Amino acid sequence: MGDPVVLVSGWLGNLFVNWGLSNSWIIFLKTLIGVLAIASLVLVTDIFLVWVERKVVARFQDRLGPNRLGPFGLIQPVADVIKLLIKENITPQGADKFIYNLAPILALGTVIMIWAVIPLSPTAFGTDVNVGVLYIVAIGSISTLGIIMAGWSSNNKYALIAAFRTVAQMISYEIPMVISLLVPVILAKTMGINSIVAAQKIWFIVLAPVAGIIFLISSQAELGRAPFDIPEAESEIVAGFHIEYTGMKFGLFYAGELLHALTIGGIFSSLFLGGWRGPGAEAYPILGIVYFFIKAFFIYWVIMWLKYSFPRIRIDQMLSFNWKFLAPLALATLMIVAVLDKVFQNSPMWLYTIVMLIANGVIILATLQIVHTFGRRERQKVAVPKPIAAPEQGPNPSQSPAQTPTQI
Amino acid sequence: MIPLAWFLIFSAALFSIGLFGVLARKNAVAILMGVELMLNSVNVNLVAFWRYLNPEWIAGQAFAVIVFAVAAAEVAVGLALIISVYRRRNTIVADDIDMLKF
Amino acid sequence: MTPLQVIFIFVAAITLGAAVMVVTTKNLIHAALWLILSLFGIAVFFVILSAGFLAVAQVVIYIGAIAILMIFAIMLTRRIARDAGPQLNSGWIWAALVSAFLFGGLVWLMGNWEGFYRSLPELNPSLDPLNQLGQALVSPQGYIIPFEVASILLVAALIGAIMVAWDKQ
Amino acid sequence: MTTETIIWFIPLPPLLAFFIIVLLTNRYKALSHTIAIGAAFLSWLASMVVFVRAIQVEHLGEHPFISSINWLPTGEKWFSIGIQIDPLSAATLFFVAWTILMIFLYSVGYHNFGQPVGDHDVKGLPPFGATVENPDGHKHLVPSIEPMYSRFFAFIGLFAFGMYLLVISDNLLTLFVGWEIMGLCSYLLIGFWYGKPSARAAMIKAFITTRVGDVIMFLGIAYLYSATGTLNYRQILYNKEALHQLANTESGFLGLSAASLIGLLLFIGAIGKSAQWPLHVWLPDAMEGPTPVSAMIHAATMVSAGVYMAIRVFPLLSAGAENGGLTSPMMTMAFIGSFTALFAATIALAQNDIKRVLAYSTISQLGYMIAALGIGAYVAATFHLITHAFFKALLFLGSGSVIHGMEQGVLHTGEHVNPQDMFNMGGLRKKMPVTFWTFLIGGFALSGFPLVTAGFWSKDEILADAFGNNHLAVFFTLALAAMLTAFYTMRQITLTFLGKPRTRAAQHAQETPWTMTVPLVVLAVFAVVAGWSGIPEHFPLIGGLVPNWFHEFVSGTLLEEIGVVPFSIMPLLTSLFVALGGLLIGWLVYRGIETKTDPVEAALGPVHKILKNKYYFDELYDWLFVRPAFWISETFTYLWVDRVVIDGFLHFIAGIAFSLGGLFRNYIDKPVVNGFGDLVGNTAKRLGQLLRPIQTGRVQQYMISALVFVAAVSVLFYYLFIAVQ
Repeated sequence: MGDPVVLVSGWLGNLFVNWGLSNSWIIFLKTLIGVLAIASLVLVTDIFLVWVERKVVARFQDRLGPNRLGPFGLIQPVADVIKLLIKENITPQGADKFIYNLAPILALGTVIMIWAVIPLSPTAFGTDVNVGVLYIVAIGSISTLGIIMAGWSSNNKYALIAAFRTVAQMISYEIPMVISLLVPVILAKTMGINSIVAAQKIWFIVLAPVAGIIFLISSQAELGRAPFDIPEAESEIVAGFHIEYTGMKFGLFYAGELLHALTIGGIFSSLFLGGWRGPGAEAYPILGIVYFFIKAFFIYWVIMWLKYSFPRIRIDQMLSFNWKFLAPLALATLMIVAVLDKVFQNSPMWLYTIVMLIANGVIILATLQIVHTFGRRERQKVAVPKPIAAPEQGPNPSQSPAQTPTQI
Repeated sequence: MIPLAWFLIFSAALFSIGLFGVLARKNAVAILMGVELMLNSVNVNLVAFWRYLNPEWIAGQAFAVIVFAVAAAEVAVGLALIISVYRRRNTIVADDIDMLKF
Repeated sequence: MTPLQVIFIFVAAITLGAAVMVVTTKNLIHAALWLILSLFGIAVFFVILSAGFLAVAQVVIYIGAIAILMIFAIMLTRRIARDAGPQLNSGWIWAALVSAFLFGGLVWLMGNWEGFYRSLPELNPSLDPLNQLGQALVSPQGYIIPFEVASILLVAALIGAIMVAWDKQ
Repeated sequence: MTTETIIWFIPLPPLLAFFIIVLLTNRYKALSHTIAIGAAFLSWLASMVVFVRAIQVEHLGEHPFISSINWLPTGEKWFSIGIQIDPLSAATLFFVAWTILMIFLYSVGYHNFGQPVGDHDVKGLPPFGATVENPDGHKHLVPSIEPMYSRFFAFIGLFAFGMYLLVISDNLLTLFVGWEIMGLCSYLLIGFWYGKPSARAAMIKAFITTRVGDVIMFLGIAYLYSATGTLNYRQILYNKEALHQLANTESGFLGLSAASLIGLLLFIGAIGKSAQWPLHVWLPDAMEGPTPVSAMIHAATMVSAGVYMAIRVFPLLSAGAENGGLTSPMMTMAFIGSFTALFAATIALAQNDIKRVLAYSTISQLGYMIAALGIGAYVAATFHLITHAFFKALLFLGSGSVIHGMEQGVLHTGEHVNPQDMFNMGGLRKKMPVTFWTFLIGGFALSGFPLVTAGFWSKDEILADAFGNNHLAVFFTLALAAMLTAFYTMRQITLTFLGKPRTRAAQHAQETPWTMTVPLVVLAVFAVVAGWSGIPEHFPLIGGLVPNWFHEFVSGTLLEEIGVVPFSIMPLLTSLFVALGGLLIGWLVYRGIETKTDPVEAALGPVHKILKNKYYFDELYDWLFVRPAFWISETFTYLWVDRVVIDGFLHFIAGIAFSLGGLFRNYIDKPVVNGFGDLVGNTAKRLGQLLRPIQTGRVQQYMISALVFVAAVSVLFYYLFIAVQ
C-alpha cells in the first residue's frame, strides 16, 4: 500500500472500534481528526509562506530578504509570529468588539475551509463534496463577509472605505471567476474536485487555457493583490480594512492573505493543472502530495510575479476591466466550450484536444484583436491635445460683453 | 435518526420568528430580513418533504432553487425601494411611511 | 441520541437563537450578521438533508449576495441604523401573539398528520440528487419553464432595482 | 355627354362655388371670385351647348329634353325632380346664362377688386375709400375694396344656382325650390350692407312682401297637386284631358273653375315675385343692395322668374277660354299688368335717384309682359321678357357704372353729394364715353327707339297683339305707359350724361375699369340684336329680311300653334309716335338744366308730390297692415289673450301642480324617501368614522389585523365544519 493516510485511517478505525464506540461516532471522530490534521498542515505551511513571500519579493526587488535567523532566514517567520503574539491587542474606541474580533477569524478560517475539498493526493483529501467547485465559491463569498465586518467594526473611515472597495471588487470579480470555474466542470462533467482531478488525463489548461487565464486574473483580484490592490492601497487609504488591527489579529489577516494565495494556487492546480497527477502518483499516493504542492507553489509564484510586476490600476479601470472585458470573455468562452464539448464528446481524444486548443486560440486572437482596436481608439481619444490656453487673439473676451453695445 | 417532525417544527418556529420580525420590526431592512427567514423556513420544509416523502422525485429541491431566485429578486427590488424611499423621505421606518393613511 | 441528532439540536438551537436575535436586536448590522448565522445554520440543515447543492447555493446566494446587499443597504441608510430608539413598533405584542398562535397552530395541524413522525427513507444510491436536480431544472419534462421564468424574473428585478434606486442627481 | 346630362349639370357649379367659398376660401378674395366666375362660366358654357342643341331640334316643343328622377315618396307616389328644356326654357336659359355671366364679371370691378383695403371699412357697410400716397407724396382717396368681397360672390353663386334650377326644372315643385332660394338670396343681397338701417328695412320688406305672394302660390301648387296628383309640366300643362278636366271642375270659390283658381293663386305668386301692383312696394327699396344685385336679381332674372312662371303656366291660365275669349285670370292679369305699367311709369317720372327710376321702369315693363300675357300674347310676352332682361340689365349696370364713376369723383373732391341723384350729375358723356353709349343704347331700347333696338320690336309686338285682338283699353294704357317710359328715359339720359356737370364730383367722375365696361358692351350688343330675331314678317320694308324665327321657336312650346297677328299700321304708328315723342319731349324739357329743381315739379304741382311719394302706398300699407298687426300682437294677443286667458289658465294649472308637489314633498319625499336616503348615508358615514382608525397606513398593522382575522376565521371554520364531523 504505502499510503500513510490510509494507514492512519485504518489504525484509527480499529482503535475506536476497540474503544466500543458506535459506528456513527467513529465516523464523527475520524472526520474531526481529519479536519484538525488538514487545518494544522495548512497553518504550518502558512508560516512557511511568510518566508517564501519575503524571500521572493526580495529577489524580485533585487535584494536578499530575510537571511539572519536560521538557514536562509528560515526561522524568521517564527520570530515574526512571536512578535505578533506578544504585541498589544488594541481595540479602537467605538468599535463593535464582537464583530471586530470575529472578522480576523473569518478571514483566516474561510481560507482554511477551502482546503476541505482540495485533494492533496488520491487518498489524502478532506471530503469529496459533489459540489466542490460551488463550495469554493461559497466560501469565497464568506471571506468577503469577513472583510466587510472588519472594515465596519473598526469604526474607521479608511477601513470602511476599504471594505466597500473590497466588497465591490470581490463581488465583481466573482462573476468571471465562477464562470471560468464552470469550464472545467463542463469538461469533467462533474462539480466534485476529486472527480475533476481524476478526469484530467490531459490537463485542462491545455483544453481551456482561456478559462485558466481568466481564473488567474480574477483570483488576483479576489486576493486584492497588485494590480488589483485597491482595497488596501497604502498611498490612498493607509492600509485598508485592517488598519486598526494589531498583534495577532493583524497576523491572522496577514496569514489569511498569504494562505489565500496558496489556496488559489491549489485550486488552480486542481482544476487546470491536474492536481496531484503526475508520474507514479497513482501507484504511490504520497508522490501526489508532492506534485500538488509543486504546482500550487508554482501558481503562487506566478501570483507574486504578477503582484510585484504591475502598478496599481484605478478603481474605474478595475471595474470596467471586469464588466466590459473579463465577464463577456468568460461568458463567450463558457458558451464556446460548452457547445464544442457537446459536439465532440464522442470523438477521439486527440481530435477533441485539438479542437479545444484551436477554439481557445481563436478566442485569444479575437480578443487580442478587439482589445487592440479599442485600445487604439481609446489612446487616440486621449491623444487629442486639449486646448489649454488659447493664444491671445483680439480683445480680451472678458471685456467684450461690455463693449458690444457701443460697437453696435 | 431524525424524524420529519423535527424539521417541520424547526421550520414552523423559524417561520413564526420571521413573521414576528415582519410584523414587529420598525426598520424596513429588518422587515426584509424577517421575510428572508420565512422564505428559508419554507425552503427547509420543501427539502425536508422531498427527502422524507419522495426522494425519487426532485420537485422539492427544484422549488427550493426557484425560491432562491425569487428571494434574490425580492431582496434586490426591496432594497432598491428602501433606498429610494430613504432618499426621498429620509426615513426607512415602516411606520413613518404611512401616506396611505386615512 | 445519535451524533446526527446532537448536531441537529445544536444547529437548530443556534439557528433559532440567531433568528430571534435577528428580529430583536437593536443594532441592524448585528441583525444582519445574526441573519447570516441563521442562514448558515439552514445551509447545514440542507447538508443534513443530503441536499448539498442547495446548501452551497444557500451560502453563495444568501450569505454571499443577499446578506452583503442588506449590509450595504443598512450602511447606506446609516443614520437610521444608529438610531438608538426601540426597534420594535407599538404593535409588537400583537405580532408576538399572532406568531405564537401561528406556531402553535402549525404544530398542532402537523401533529394531526399521519406522516408527522415518518422516518428517513434510504436514498437510492444509483440516483445522484445533484444530477437529478440539474436534469429536472432544464428538461422539458421537468421544470424548464419555472426555471426560465425565474431567470427572467431575476433579470427584471436587476433592471428594476437599478431603475428604482437610480439617483437622478 | 347627352344633352340631358349636361342640363343636369348646369346648376351645379355655382352651388359648389357657394359652398367652396363659404367654407374654404372666404379669406382669399382673388381665389373666391375666380371660383365664382369660373363656375358661372361653366354654367354658361353648358347653357350655350344646350341652347345650340335645342335650336337644332325640330319641333322641340313636342320633343323636349326631359329627364327626371324620383326624389321624395308621398304615399304611393313620388315627388320627382327633373329637367326639361323646351323652347321657352331654352330661350330663358339663353338670356339667364348671358346676364349672369356678365354680372358676375361686372361685380369684380364694381367691388373695386385690385384696390387697397379701406382705411376704416367695416363689414356690413359699403367701402368708404382708402388713402393712398402718390410717388410725389400727395395723399388722396381712392375707392377701396369691398370688405365682404368673397361673401358677395358666394351669395350670387347661390342665387345663380336657384335661377338655373328654376329654369331647367320640369315641375312646379322644383321651380318653387329655386324660386325660394332666389328669395333667400334676394333677402341676403339686398341686406348685403347690413350696417345700413335702410338696407335692413329693405331686406325685411322684400322678404315679407314676396312671402305673401309665395304663400299664395304655394297654396296654388298644393291645390294643383291635390287636383291632378302631379306637378309635372308635361303631365298637366301639355295634357288636354287634364286641362279640360281642371277647366270644368268647380272650385266652389266665387264660381271659378279649378283651373282659374289655381291660375289666379299661382299668378299672385308671380305678382309678388315680379313686383306687380299691389305687391310692387319692395322692388324700389331693394335698390339698397349693390348695383350688380339690382341688375341681376331685380331686373334680369329673379323678377323675370315671376313672369316666366306665369308664361309657363299659361295653358292653365287660358284653360277654358273659347275662341280668343279671355278667362278670368287672364282678365285679371291684363288689368293688373296694364295698370302696373302705367302706374309705375308715372312714379318713375318723379324720381331723382337713378336706380329708383330704373326700378320703377322695371315694374312698368314687367307689367307690360303680364298685360301681354293677359291678352294672350304669349310669344310677345316671352319676347319682351328676353329683350327686357338684356336692356334692363344693361341699364342697371350702366347706372352702376355711373354711380361708381360719381363715387370716384366724390372721393376725389371730398364733396358730400349723393352720387345716385341725377340732379348731381350732368355732362358725364365725355367723362364716361363707354358707359354713355351703352346706356344710350339701353335707354333707347327701353324707350322702343324704332327699328334698331330690341325694345321696339318686342313692345311693338305687344301693342300689335293688343290692337289686333281688340283689347283697346289695354292698348291705350300701354301706349300711354310707353310714352311715359320714353319720356323718363330721356329725362334720365339728359340729366345724367348731357349738358354740363352740375357738381364738382360730376366733373371729376372717371370711366370705370374694363371688368365693368366689357359686360356693358356685350349686353348693349344683345340689347340691339336680340330684337332682330322677332321681326314680324309683314313689317314694312325690312319684314322678311330676317325670318321671324323667335315666334316659330317659342310658340312651339304650346300645344296649339298661336297664329301671328295680322300686320296693322295703327300700332306701328302708335309705337313710333310714343317712342319718338316721349324721347323728344324728355330731351326738350330737361336739356340744359343748371339748377337742381325739376321743371316738371312746377308743372304738375301737387300731383308731382303724389308721384314722388309713390302714391303713398308705403304709408297705406303701413296704416293698413303694419299698424293693425302691431295692435293685434301687442294689445289683443299679448295683453288680452296671452296674459289673461292663456296665462291665467296656465297659472291655474301650475298652482294645482305646485300644491300637489308641496304635498308630495312634505309628506312623502321628505320623511320617507329622504329619511331613508339620509339613514343609509349617515349609517355609512358613521360606520366609516368608526372604521377609520383602522386605516393607519402602516403595512404591518394591516398584516397583523389580517392575520388575526384569518386565525379567527380558521378556528371558527374548524369548529363549525371539521370538528363536527
